[in-house]
Amino acid sequence: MQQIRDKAKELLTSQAVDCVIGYGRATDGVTSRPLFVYEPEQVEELIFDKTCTHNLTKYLLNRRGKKTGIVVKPCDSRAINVLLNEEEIKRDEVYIIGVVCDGVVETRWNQVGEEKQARCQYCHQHTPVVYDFLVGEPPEESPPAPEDYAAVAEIEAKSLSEREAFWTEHFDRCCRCYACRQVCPGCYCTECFVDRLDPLWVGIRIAPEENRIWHTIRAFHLAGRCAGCNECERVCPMNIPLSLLNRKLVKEVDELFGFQAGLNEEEMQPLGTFKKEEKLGIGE
Amino acid sequence: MARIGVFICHCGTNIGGVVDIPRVLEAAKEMPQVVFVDGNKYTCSEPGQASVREAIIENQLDKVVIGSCSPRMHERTFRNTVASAGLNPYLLEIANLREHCSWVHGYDKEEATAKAIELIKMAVAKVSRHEALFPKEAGITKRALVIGGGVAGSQAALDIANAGYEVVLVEREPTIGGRMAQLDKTFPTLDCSACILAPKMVDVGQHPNITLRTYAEVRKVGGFVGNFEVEILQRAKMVDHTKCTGCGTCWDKCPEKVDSEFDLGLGKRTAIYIPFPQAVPPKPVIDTDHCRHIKYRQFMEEGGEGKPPPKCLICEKLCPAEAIDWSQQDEIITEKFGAIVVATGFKTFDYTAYEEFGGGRYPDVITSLQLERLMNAAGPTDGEVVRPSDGAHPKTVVFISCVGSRDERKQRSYCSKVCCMYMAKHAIMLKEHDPDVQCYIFYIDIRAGGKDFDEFARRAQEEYGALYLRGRVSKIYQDCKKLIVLGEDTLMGRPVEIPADLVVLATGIEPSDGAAELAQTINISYDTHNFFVEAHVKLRPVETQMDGIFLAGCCVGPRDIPESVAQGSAAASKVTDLFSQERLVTDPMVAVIDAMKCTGCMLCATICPFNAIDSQTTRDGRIMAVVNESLCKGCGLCTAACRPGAANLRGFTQQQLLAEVTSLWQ
Amino acid sequence: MTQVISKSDLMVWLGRLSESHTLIAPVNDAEITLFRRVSNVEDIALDFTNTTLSAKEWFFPPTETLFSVERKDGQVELVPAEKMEESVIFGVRPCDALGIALLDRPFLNEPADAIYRRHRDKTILIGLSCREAHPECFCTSMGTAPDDPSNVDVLLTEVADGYIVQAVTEKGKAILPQDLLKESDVTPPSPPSLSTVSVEGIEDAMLRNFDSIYWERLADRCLHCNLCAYVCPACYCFDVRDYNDKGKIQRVRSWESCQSPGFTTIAGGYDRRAGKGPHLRQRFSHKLLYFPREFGSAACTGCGRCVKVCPVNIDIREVIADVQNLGGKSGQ
Amino acid sequence: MAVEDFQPRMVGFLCNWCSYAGADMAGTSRMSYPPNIRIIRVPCSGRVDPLLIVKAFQQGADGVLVAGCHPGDCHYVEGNYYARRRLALFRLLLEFIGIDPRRLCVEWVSAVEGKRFSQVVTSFTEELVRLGPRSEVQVGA
Amino acid sequence: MGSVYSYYPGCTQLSSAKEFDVSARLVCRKLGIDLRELEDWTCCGASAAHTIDELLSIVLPARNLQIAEQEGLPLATACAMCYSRLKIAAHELGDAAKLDQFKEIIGRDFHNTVQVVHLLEILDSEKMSFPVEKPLQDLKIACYYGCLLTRPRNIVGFDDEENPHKMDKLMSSLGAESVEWGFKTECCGASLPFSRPDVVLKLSHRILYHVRQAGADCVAVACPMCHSNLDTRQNEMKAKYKDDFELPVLYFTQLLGLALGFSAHELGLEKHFVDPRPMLKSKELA
Repeated sequence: MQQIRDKAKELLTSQAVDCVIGYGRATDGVTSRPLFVYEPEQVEELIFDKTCTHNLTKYLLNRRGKKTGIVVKPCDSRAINVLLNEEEIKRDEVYIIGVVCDGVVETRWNQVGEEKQARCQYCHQHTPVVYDFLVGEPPEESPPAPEDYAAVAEIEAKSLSEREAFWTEHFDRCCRCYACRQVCPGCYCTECFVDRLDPLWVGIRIAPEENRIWHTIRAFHLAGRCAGCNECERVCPMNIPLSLLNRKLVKEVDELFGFQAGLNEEEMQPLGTFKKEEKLGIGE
Repeated sequence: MARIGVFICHCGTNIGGVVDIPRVLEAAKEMPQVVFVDGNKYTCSEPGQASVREAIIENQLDKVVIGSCSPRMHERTFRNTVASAGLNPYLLEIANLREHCSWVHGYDKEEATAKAIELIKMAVAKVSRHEALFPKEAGITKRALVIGGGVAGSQAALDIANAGYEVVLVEREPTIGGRMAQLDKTFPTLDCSACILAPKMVDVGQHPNITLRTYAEVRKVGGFVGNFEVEILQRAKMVDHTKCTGCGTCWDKCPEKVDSEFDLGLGKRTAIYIPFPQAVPPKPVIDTDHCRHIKYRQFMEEGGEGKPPPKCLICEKLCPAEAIDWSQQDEIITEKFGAIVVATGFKTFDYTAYEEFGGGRYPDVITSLQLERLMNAAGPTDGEVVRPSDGAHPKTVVFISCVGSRDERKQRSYCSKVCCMYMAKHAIMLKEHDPDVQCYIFYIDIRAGGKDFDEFARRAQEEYGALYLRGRVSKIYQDCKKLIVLGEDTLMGRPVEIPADLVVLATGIEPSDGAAELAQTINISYDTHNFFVEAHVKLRPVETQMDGIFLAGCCVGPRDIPESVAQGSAAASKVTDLFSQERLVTDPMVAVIDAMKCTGCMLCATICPFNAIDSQTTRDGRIMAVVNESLCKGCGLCTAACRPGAANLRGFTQQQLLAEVTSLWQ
Repeated sequence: MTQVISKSDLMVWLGRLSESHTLIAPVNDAEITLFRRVSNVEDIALDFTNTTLSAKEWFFPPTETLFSVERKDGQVELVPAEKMEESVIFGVRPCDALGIALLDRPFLNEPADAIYRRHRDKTILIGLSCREAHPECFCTSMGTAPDDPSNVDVLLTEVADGYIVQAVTEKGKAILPQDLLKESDVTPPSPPSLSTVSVEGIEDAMLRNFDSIYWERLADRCLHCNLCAYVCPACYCFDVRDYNDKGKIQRVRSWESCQSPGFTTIAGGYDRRAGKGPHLRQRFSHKLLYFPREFGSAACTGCGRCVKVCPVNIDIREVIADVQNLGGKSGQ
Repeated sequence: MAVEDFQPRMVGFLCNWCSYAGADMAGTSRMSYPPNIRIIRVPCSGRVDPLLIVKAFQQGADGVLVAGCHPGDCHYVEGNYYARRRLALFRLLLEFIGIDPRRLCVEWVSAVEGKRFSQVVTSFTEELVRLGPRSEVQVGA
Repeated sequence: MGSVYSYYPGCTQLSSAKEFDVSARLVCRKLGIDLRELEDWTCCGASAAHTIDELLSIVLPARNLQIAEQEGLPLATACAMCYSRLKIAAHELGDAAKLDQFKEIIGRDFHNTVQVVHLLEILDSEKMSFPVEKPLQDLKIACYYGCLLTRPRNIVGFDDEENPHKMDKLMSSLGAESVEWGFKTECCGASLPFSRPDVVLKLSHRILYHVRQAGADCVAVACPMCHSNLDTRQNEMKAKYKDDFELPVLYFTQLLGLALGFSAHELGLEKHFVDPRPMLKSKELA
C-alpha cells in the first residue's frame, strides 16, 4: 500500500503523469471506491486491500491523450492488453502500477464478505501480465490449473427449455440500466447498438424478448475480448448472472480457437483471424 | 415518404403460370409507400422496359421494385431502365419471383403466390431504405510492372511495350531469361532453346518502352488498380552499367571462383560475372558475398581478428571503362503503375527428400535441369555429357519420373506436366550425343498430351531405343563405380535391377522461392503449394482476385514454354485492355465508415481481405478507419464485424437487411 | 387508544384485498426484493429492509404503452392503453411514499399526465413504517421520517403482537377490516435514529458552485450508468418513442436517465450537457436546485438507494456536504 | 398446433456468388423444395451480422439459414472463414441461452449445387417441423 | 528417466534371441526404465499369421494390446516384428466394426487406447543421456533396421522409412561411428529360410556385402529374425558367393550394454554364430 502511495507521489511530482487512478475508501468506511489523485499531497488517500474489486482500466478510455498512472490487479491488466491491442489506449500514455493479487472478496455497500469472489477462486493469474512497476512479491506461478467452468457446466447440463426458462426469468428482471455496459472496459463504443435508433436493433420496450437481444449481443461483442473481471455482474442491481454468458464464451473461445483474452498485447482476437483447415462443427 | 412503384413480370408463363399475379399486385397496393403497381408480360423486353420507364415518369415514382427473374440475370438491365427514366439506377430492388419461387414451387400455386407476395414485401421494405449511389472515377497510370524476366514475363513486357505503353521489368537475377535460358533443346521440335530465346531477350533489353531492372526485387505494393505504388529494391551491382561496355575483361581476370548458380553447381563462375554468355543486360554484377575486395573491405571496417583476406582490385584496375563503382548501395525505388503482371516462374523440387535415391549422397544422381546444362554446348562441359564424379562418359542412363510430382508422401500431389516430354527429349538427345548410350525410363504414365507430343515420345522409344519401364524405383545404391537401380516393371510384374552410370531424376516443378511472401505483399491468394490462384480457373486464367494484377507462366502451375508464352501475351492483352480506358469507374456498392461512430479498434482493417481499410488520425487525435473505395470489393466483412456499427455496406446496409427481416412479420 | 391488527389477521386482510383488488407487495426474488403482483399472500416478504426498486414502478412503470396504432381496412386507428385495475400497494416505506408525493408534482401539475393520474386514482397505498434504520438511510434529512404517515392512505407500524393500524385518508378508512381490528393501548416504538445531512441553503450552494471543477472531479469516477435514476423514487425522466412491433405500432414511454448518452442531445447531435462533469452535475442540479425551485422541495427522499447501488460510491450525502463546504462565488 | 400442419418460417441469408446462385440453379433446373424459406441476398456469408440472426429469431423465425461458398472458394477469398468462426461461436451462445442450435443452419452451397441447395432447404424445413413452433417467451408477446 | 512401460518380449526373445531380451532388460534397468512384463501375453502372429488369415493377424497381437490397456501403461517391445504387428493391429482396430468383432472374439472390453513404442523410441539420445562407462571408440557400426521397423510409415511413423537414423544416433551417442549406407531398411528375407532359403541367402548376402562396402566392423540390428538371417548364414554365403564376411551381428541393446559397462557374458555375446568378441577385443571393448 505504501509502495503504491510512494510510486504515485513520485509519478505526480515528477509530472510523469498528471493523474493516478487508484483506490480510496468508500463513504461506508469499509469498502473501497475508485480514486483519482491529481496532487502529490493527496496520495495518502490511496489504499489497496481485498475490497478493491473495481476494474479501473475502464477509466483509461476517458483519458486518451493524457498521461495517466493506474493501479491494476492481474485480471485488470489483461483488459489493458485488450485495449492496447484494439488501439484504444497508447502504451506510452499509461503508467501501470501492477499489484500482485491473490483474490478480492465479495463486497456490497457497507458489507465486506469473507469468501473470495468466485472468479478469484479459479483465477491462477496472480501477477499482472503487463506493468511498469510491480507492487508485492510475484508468487511461485503455480502451473496453470485447468479453468474451472463448473458454473457454466451447470447451465449446460440443463435442457434447452430449462435454460430458456432460466434466462427468461433473469432477462425479465433486467431494467436496462446498462450499468453492466458502463462498467465494462470492453464496452467503449461511441454508440452502443442498443442505443441505436436506426437500425433499431433493440426495442425501447423493457421486456424479456428485447432484453434477450441486448444481453446476447452484448456478450457476443465481448467474445474473445472479455478478460473476466466480472464487474458487469457485480454492478447489476437485479442480480443477473451475467458472468455466465461471458464465461461460456471464454470457455468456447478457448476450446475452439485456443485463445485467452488479454494475455498479450499482440495476439489478434479470435474473430479477427482464422485457420483455413480448422473444423468448427458447422457447414461440415 | 417515398413513392414506390412495384412492377411484376409474368415472364410469359414462367412466373404468371404459377403465381397469381393479379393477387400479388392487389397485395402490393397495400404495402407502405407503394403508390403504383403494374404487371408486364416480359418486363425485360423493350416494350416492357418502356412501360416501366413511362410509369416512373407519369407517377413520379422515386423508387422501384421489380418482381421478375433473378437479379443475377437482369439487375443491370433494369438499372439501366430505371436510369433511363431519370432515376438513380441504385434505387431499384429486384424480387426473385422466378428462380426462387415459381420455378421451385410450381406444384403449389397457392403457396407460390403467398411467397411471391412476401418476396415483394421484402423488396419494398428494402428499397424504401435504398439511397442514390454514385460511382467514383479514378485516373489510370498507364505504366505496367512485370515481375519476373522469364519467357512469360519477357513476352508480357514486349507485348505491352509494343502496344505503346511503358513497362518496368523487375528480375531478381542479374539477367533475364529465366529457366528457359538454362535449357539445351526444347521439345518436341528440338530447336535450340537459347537460339529462340536470345533474340527475345535482346528485344526486351533494347525496347525503348521497357526499363529493365535486373538484380532487383519488389518489396511493397500499395494502392489499387490503375494506381499502384510499388517499392522496388535495386541491389547494388557495384558496376556502373551506364559506363560498362560488357567487354568481359573483368570476369575473365577475376581470381575468385565460385559455384555457378546458372550451371547448378556443375560449373564455376567468377565473383564479378554474367550468368551466361547471352545474358541481358550483357553487363556484369559483383557478387558481394564472394568478391575479395568487398571481403577485405568488410574485414578492415570491422577490424576483424587474424590475417586479413588477400587484397584485390583486379577488375577495377583492368576495367577500360572505369565502370567499377564500389560506392553503390542497395536502394529502394518507388514507382507508380497502373497494372502488374506477376511471372515469377518456378524452381525444381529438392530431391534430397528422397532417401531411397540416396538423398543427395551419390554424385552421379543428378536432376534433369543439371543434365540440360551438361548437354548444353555453352554449359560447364561444353556440351559433353559426363559423370560429375569421375568425368567418365555414361553408357547406361536411368531416368526416374515424378520425383516430387504425383507423390502425396512428399506433399506434391500434382503432375508437373513437362517431365514426360523432357525425359523423352533427353533420351533422344543422349543417343544423339553418343550412340552407345542406353536409356531406361521409369515412369508412372506417359503424359504426352499436346501437338506432336505423343509422336515425339514414341520416337524416343522406337527410333532411339529408350526402354520405358512402368514402375517406381525402390532404391538406388552405389556399388563401386555403378549405381544400382532397383525397381519394378509393373507390366512384366517383376523386379528389375539396372547397374547405371548416371541416374537422372525428373524433378518436379514448384513455385520459386519467396512466392508466398510476394503473394502476401501484393495481396493475391496462393494455394497450398504456393502457386498463385487465378480469379477463375477456367474463365479468368490470367487474372487475380485483385483488379489490375495478372498472372503468367509457371507461378500459377506447371506449364510448358508455349503455354507460358501464350499466358504472357494474354496477361499483356488484359493490361492493354485496361490501359485503353481513360478513367476507371468504381462500383459504388462499397463500405463506408461513419466517423462519428468509429472507435478505431481497426478490427475491420485486419479482416478486410483487400486491405481496403486504412487507419487515419482525426484532428482530436482519435484513430479512425477509412475505406479506400477503389480497393473495396463490397464483401461487407467489416460491416458484420463492426461493433459500434460505424461500418456499413452500401447496397446491403444494416438498415436494408434488417428491413427485409422485419418486413416478414409486419 | 390505537387500533391493532394481529400478524395472522393482517394476512387475512391482505387476502381479502387480493380478491377485491390487485394486490401489490414486496416479494423476494433472486436475493432482491421487488414490488410484485401477489395472488398468494404467503409470497409477501415482511422482513425486507427496503425494496430494490421503489414503488414508483407501479405509477411510472419502466415501460408502458401510451397508445397503439392499428391499420384497419386502409384506415389508421388509435387504440388507447388498456385500463388498469383497482390496486392496493402494501408495504410502502415512508420514503417511497414521499417519492410518490414528489412524482405527483410534475405529473399531476396541470395539464396532468392522464395515465399517471389513472394509476394514482386507482391505487391505495398501505404504508409500513421502518423499525430499523440502515447506514444509507437519511430520510429525516429530507422531510419525512421512518414513521411518517403522510403520503400513504393507511400506515402500519409493527409492534410486539401485530401492527398498529392508522388510517390516514378516507380512501384508507374505507378498506380497513373493522372486524379484524382490536383496540389496544400499545404505544408505537420510538423511531430509529439515522444519519443526517443538512440541506440548509443547498440551492444557493449549488448555484455558487455550478461551474466548480468539483463536478469534473466527481465525474471522473462516475460510470454514467442509469442505476441511480432507476432506483430513485423521485427520478422521473422518460423517453417516448414510436415502436413498430411486428406491424403493431405503439407509442411507448420508458424510463430514461440524465446519465444516459443520448440525454438532451438535440437534432444534429449537439448536447448542451456533453462531457462527464455537466452530465453528472445535471443529476444533482435537478434534485437540489431545479426541482426545489419548481416544486418547493428537493427531489430526494433520503431512501439511500442510490448510495447503496452506486458501483463507484457516489454518495449524495457526501455530495451535498461537499457542495456546501465549497466556497464558490455567491450565486446568480 | 399439431406438428403436421405446422408451417415453419425461416430466413435464409445467401451469399450472392455461390449460394444465391446455387438457389438460382435449383430454380433453373426446377428442383422444388418447401416454400417456407425467405431468401435474403447478401454479398458474402461474412456479411451476416449475428444481430440480424437474433433479430430474425426475435421476430418469430423458426429457423435461420446462412449459406456461403465452400471454404476456399469465397469470392472474397476469405470471407466465409470469418463467417465460420463467428457463426460457430454464436451458435453455441444461442444454445446456451436456450435457442435450439439446430434452428441456426450453416451450410456451404456452391453456384452449381442446385440440387444440394434444394436438399438443404428441404431437410432444414423438415428438421424445423420436427422441432415444432418456438415457445412464446422467445418470440415475445 | 524413471519411466514405466508394459513390456512385450515376444516369443523369439525367450528362445533363439534370448540375448536380445536379456540385454534389453539389463540396459533398461540401468537406465531406470521400468519394464513390466505383460501378464499372460501371447505370440503376435509374427510373419506367419498375416499370410494365412488377416483377422488372426489382428486378433493375436490385439489380445496383448487389450491386456496392456488394463495396465494403463504404454506398451514397449524390442522386437521389430512384434512392434510392427502390434502397431498394425492397433491401426486396423481404428475401424469400429473390426473393433467390435475383436471384442466379441476375445469377450473382453477394449478401447484401443494403448500406445505402442519400440525400445529405440524410448532410448532416444535426444531425450535422455547415457552414463557411458566404456565409449565404443573407433567402432564402425552399420545400423540395420530391417524392413518392418519403419514400414508402413503412415502406420508405424517410426522414422524415415528409407533412411532412418534413430539407431545411428544412439550408437554415435555411445562413441561409435555409424556408417552411412543404403541398405538400412532392405528386406533380409524374413521368414522365408524354410520355404525359399535361396532368396534369404541372396537378400541377406546383399545386405552384408554392403555393410562391408561401407567399411563397418559389425552390424547392429533390432529384429531377431534379421539377426538370425544375417548371423547364422555367413557360412552358406561363403560357400555360395565366396564372400567370407565374418561380420559380427549384434543387437543394439548389446552394444548399448557394452557401453554402459556390462560384460560380454552378461550380454550373451557368446550366443552369436559369428563371435563378436575377437573383434571387440581388438578394439578393447571386450
